[in-house]
Parts: sequence; structure tokens; C-alpha cells
Amino acid sequence: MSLEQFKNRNVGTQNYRMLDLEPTPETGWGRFKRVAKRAVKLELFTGLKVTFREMIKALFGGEMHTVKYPFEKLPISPRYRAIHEMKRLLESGHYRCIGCGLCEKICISDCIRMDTRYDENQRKEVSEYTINFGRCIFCGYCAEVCPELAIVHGGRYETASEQRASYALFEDMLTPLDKLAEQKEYPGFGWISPDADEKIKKTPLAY
Amino acid sequence: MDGYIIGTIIKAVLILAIISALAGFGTYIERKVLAFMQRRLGPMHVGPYGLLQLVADGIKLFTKEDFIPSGANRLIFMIAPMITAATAFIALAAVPMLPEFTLFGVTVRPIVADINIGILFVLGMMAAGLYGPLLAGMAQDNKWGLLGAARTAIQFLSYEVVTGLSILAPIMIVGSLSLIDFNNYQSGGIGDWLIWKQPLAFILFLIAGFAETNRTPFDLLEHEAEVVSGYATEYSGMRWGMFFIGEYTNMITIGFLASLVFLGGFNSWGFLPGGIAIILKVSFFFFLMLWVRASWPHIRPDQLMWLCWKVLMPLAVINVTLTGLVMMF
Amino acid sequence: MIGLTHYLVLSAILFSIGVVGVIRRKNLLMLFFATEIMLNAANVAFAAISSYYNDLSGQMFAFFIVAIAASEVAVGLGLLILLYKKYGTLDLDHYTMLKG
Amino acid sequence: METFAFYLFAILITGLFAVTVMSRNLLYAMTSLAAGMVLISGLFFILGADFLGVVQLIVYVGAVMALYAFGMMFFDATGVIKEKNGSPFLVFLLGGMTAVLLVVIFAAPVIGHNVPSLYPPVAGADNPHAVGLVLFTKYLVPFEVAAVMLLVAMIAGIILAGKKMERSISKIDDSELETSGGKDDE
Repeated sequence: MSLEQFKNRNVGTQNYRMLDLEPTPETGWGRFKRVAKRAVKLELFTGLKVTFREMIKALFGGEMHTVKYPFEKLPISPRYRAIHEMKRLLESGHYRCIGCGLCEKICISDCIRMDTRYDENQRKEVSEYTINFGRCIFCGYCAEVCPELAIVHGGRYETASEQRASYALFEDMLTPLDKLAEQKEYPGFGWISPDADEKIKKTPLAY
Repeated sequence: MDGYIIGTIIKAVLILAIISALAGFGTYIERKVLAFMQRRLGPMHVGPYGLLQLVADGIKLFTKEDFIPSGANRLIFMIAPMITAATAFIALAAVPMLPEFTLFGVTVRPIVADINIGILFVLGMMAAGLYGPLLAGMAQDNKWGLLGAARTAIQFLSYEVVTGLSILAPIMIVGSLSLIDFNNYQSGGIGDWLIWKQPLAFILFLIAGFAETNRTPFDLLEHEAEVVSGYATEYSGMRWGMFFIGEYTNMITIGFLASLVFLGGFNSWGFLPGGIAIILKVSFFFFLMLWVRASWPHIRPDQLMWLCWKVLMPLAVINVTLTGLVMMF
Repeated sequence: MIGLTHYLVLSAILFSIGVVGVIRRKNLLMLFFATEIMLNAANVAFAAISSYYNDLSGQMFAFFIVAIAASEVAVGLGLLILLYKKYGTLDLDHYTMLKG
Repeated sequence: METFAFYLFAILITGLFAVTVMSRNLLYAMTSLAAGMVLISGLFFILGADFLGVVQLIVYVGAVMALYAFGMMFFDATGVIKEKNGSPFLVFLLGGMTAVLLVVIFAAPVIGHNVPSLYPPVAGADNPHAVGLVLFTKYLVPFEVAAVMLLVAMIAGIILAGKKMERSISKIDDSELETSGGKDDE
């Protein structure tokens, strides 16, 4: 399955088909008629036929749809909300987080903890930043609220590990310095939408 | 006398071993068939074609931590799975598996206890099997378990009536309760099969059999979407495995009953010898259960009761009455 | 060798267990259980006598006892459920409204 | 063999029923009673009353006790019963006296050695056949009466336990539920 199919969110343009279901009968006689009709048409066996046909096709036609997961992976949606990532500034390589604490404040499952201090230049510096992934529900509020696009949701969904503390530290989530060139901007939560320009209306100044 | 006892013990042990192995193998078959019907591959990576998956499952079940919830009734919680497994195997004792054969000069009758009320004994033992899920659900301190136990009680109690009534008409025709007599009655080829005389009873028995073995259109006891796992919510490891073995053994028993009563039993079938014929028939019923599981959705509890008491039971009573009238005149 | 007396003594012991239950317990459901024990004890005696005197009447009575037990549970359980809904308990000591 | 089976069954049944009577836990009582009933069907098999044994299995174990178990779910009965025992001494005195009396009566030489057999089993017929022959000839009227009694009991049970059965909770409008909230909780 290609990424385009994921990105197509225009509901209604897909090839959907309306089922011509008859209304549920209200009277007892109507119900009996429906039962009799279904019994005569052997509707139950249609289901059996379909599954048997699929089995024959799968066995002898090779129409298997299994994705052998650890060996091959499907692309995930760009808006997928998995383990968080902390982004860096592209120019200087410094992390974007300004320690405002909005993400800590808005977190509805109360799983973000951050601690800040002033460094020698009297700039705010993040001294400690952890996310408790045992509690995180991946709602995306932190990414949505972040003014600097510093915290986003990444696509790393394979999060089995020996310890709960894995992935949870600031350094683990931060883009490594040597991979700075590959840092992708996040088009999902918190990012301005592609049609943002059209959505902006001029503030009426003349009252 | 001593030889008889030793022979019986050997037969019992053999049946216990073979059927529990088959029950384990049944889980593999079920996964594979369901996978193919959903265009999947099923277990593939343990052994050739995933055949050793059941060994892996067995190792997992045996080594898994076996815990008992703190609020549960320990003793009842521990014996409930054994009831399920034990009643399932005891029910098999009165079922003739294969035709007589001679091995090392000894004629072997592959039935543990040939009692003259065989079919009623099998049904009665399967009726007693309802205590496994029932007690399991009531002993664990869990609401889902209690709901599962309540569903066990209503489902098994109701469908026992249909099983009994539907099998009554063939009993009237054959005039015996022994499964071997059933088999001998249909010894004259396909035309003699009881399914041609009792098609309605066959269908009713099959539906009730699905309900009694807790198979899919009627798998209300442990339906994940409604009651987490029903009576088996708190069970893990080998105790849960015993429930599983009991369920699959019951499936095999129902398959044997349906083949013996309606489909000509272990009489030789054309060029096929009887032993292979009955294995084919039982395999077909086993496959039918998986096939139905892959195809049909399951029903609501009120629909289950409606089906039992307002459709199947009147049909069964009418069937018995008609059979009696036809036999009288 | 087991004779008729063995079965009758067993039946008598079981019946006494049922009697102890009926006298001792205060819970209505337990009283029902004790009643079932007594009915079963009678069944054992009937079946044993039927077998040793070579007469099927005993088994017939046992069948009718089973039928009685079945109807007893149907009616009795309905009554118990009503009582429990009304008083919230099955303890006999609480049903004392007829006491002067 | 038969001796061994009889003593095994007898001891087990006595023990299980004693547990039923003595236990403070309804779940234990129910389980041991059901197990005892299964073993009693074993006694019937030893006695040659095959059909009675199977009826015991199907009706007593499969239906009656299961109904009790189903009823127990209404009573919140998995816990320990608290009940007051006035005078345990009196109970055991009365129970013990009954036991002694009954055992003495039954163990005394019965004056029944020359009682003629009223309905002997038909020669050559196995147990279900013989039972059927007697039941549907000599005991036909009691059989019909028992059938009517079961029907009456069934109707009584439905009427007693099945109040408000025609009211389907899933078909009530949500608005009605909201307005009448709390009224149904009696």
C-alpha cells in the first residue's frame, strides 16, 4: 500500500458502494416473511461460499495479504503519533525548546516533567526533561501547544524495551547532532497546515 | 477379567494421549484455516509451515506464571479447568472411535466402555461439563467472569434440551441407545444413512452442537468484545490450556456423535475402509466449525435464547412427533 | 460382597446428613441443598431395593423423585429470588414478620 | 471390584455431602453437592440401573444443580454465610439420633425376603427397554401426572422469577431513560 492512499482523506471520492438494505420489519408477520425469504434464498450459505472462495484463492491463487512484519513494514501516516521527538534549530544546532513549560502544563495525563535553569548567558536552559511513556496517551496536545515546534510526535512505534525509562529522556528524543541535516520538519500536529494562507483573514481594523 | 481391565486402561490412556495431542493440533489447524480464509499466512516461522507452533504454545503454556487472583476462591478456581477437561474426556469413553481391528492376534474394540446407554451417557457427561466454566466464572472475583458463568448456565442448559430432543428421533428409529447399534443400523451404504430419514434432526443437532461446544455463532461465553474473556478472564497458563483442551475435545466428540448417528459411522464407504471414512467425516465436521467461524458473525444473547426456545425446540418437538406418527402407522 | 444392607445403611447415613443440614442451617438455599441430599438418599435406597428384589418399581419411584426435584427447583428458586429481592437476605431468622 | 467401587463411592459421597451441610461457603456447598450427585449416578451404574444413572446425570447434575448455581448469582452468594446457630449440641443430638435410628431400622433383618416381585424386568431386555416397558404400562398415570406437575412448576417458575420480562431495556428511548432516571432502581 502506498503513501498516497494514506494521504487521501477526501471521504466520498473512494469507491464506496451503498448497500440496498430493506427496512427492518416491525410486525411479526413481516419478520416471519423475512426469515422465510432468507431461508429459501440460503443467505447463510453465501457467507460460507465467500470464505471458501477466498481460501481457495489464497491457497492456490497466491493472493496472500500477509505483511511479514518484522521483515517488511508498511509506511505509516505522516500524522502518526508515536514516540516524541525533540527538534533542533537547523542553523545553530541548538535545541529549539525554550523551556516555557506549556507542554508540561497542558499534558492531560500528567506525564511530562521539565526543569529549567538560567545558564551563564542568562538564557533559559532545559536541565531535565522526561516523559513517562507508561502514562502518555499520545494525544498530541504537547506538540500542538509548543510555540517553537520543538516537541513533535515521531514515527517510531516499535517501543518494546527492557525498561520503562527507555526513550523517555530529553537526550533520547533529541535529534542527534550528526543527523541534523536529515531532520525532517514535522507536517503533523502543531505544524501550520498547507492551506494556512487562505485561512488567515485580515483583521478588520476599521470599526 | 484382568485382561479386560488392563485393556481398558491401555485404551483410556491411548485415547487421552491421542485426543489431547489432536486437540493441540486442532489449534494449529484452526489458525491456519482461519488465516487462509482471511487471506493470511497463519503461523509460519516455527518449524516447517509453522508446524511446531503447537510445541511452542505448549512450552509457553507450561512455563507461564500461574497466578490466582487474591479475591478468588482458591480451591474452586483450581479445580474448575480440570472439570472441563475431565468431563470432555469421560464423555469420549462411550464413543466408538474406529471399527474393530486385529492387532497382534488380539481383536481390539476401540471403545473404552461399551455401555448400552452410550449416547445418553455422552450427552450427560457433556451436560456435567458445564460446571467447568460455571464454577470458574463464579470462583474468580471478576465481573466478566460472573457474566461468563451466567451465560454458560443459560446457553448450556437451554441447548441441552435441543440436543436431547433432536437426537430422540433417530433413537426412536434405531430403537437403541448404544452408538454401536446406531452404526450397525446404517451399515448398508450411503442410502442407509440416517441423515436422509432425519434431515431436520441432523440440522438441529448440528446447531445445538455448535452451541454446546461454544463455537462461533454461539461463542457468547468468552466473546472478547462483550465480556473480556468470559469465564476464562483470570486464567492463564496451563489452567487456561485445560479449558482449551476440553473445548477442542468436545468439538471432536460432537464430530464423532454427528458422524455416528447421522452419517453412517465407521461403516466402510465405497472403497474406503471404515476407519478412514469416519476420520474423514470427523475432519469434515471440525473443518465446518472453523469454516463457520470464519464466515458468520456471532449473535446476541437474546437472539440465542429466541433461537433455542422459539425456533429449535418447537421444530425438534414437531420432528419427534412426526417421527412417532410415521412409525406408528 | 456388597448386599442390600450396605446400600440401605449408606442411604440412611446420607439421609441423616440431610436432616442435620435441615436442622442446622439457617440459609434458605442451604435448606434446599439439604432437601436435595435427602431426596438423593431416598433414590439410592429405591434403586438398591429395586436391584436386589429384582423389581422395577423402585426405579420408577426414583424417576418420580427426580421429577419432583426438578419441579421443586423451578418453583423454589423463583420464590427464593422474590424473597431475596424483597428482603435482601436469605437468612431464615430475618423472616419473622409473623412473630407476635 | 464391586466392593471396592461401592466403598469408594460411599465414602466420597458421605464426605462430599457432609461438606455441603457443614460448609460456610455457598460455592463449596454447591460444588460438593454436584460432585456427590455425579458419584451417586455411579452407584446407580453399579446397581444396574443404567437409565436411572444417566437421568441422574442429565437432570440432577446437568439441570437442577446448574439452576441452583444460576440462582446463586442472584444472591451474591460467593462469600461466606453468616448464620446464627442456637444450640449446635441439640442439632447434633437430633441428627445423630436420627442416623442411629435409621441405621438400626435398615440394618435390622428386613422381613422382606419373600416379598414377591411386582414388576420384574423383562427377560432379555436391557435396562432402558425394561424401564420403558414398565413406565409406560403400569406407571402411565403417575407418569402423566408427573408431566403435568413439571408443566405447572415451569409456569410457576416463569411467573415468579420472570416479572417485567416483556420489557426490553434496549428498546427504551434514551429520552425516557433520562426523565425516569433513578425511578427504576427501586
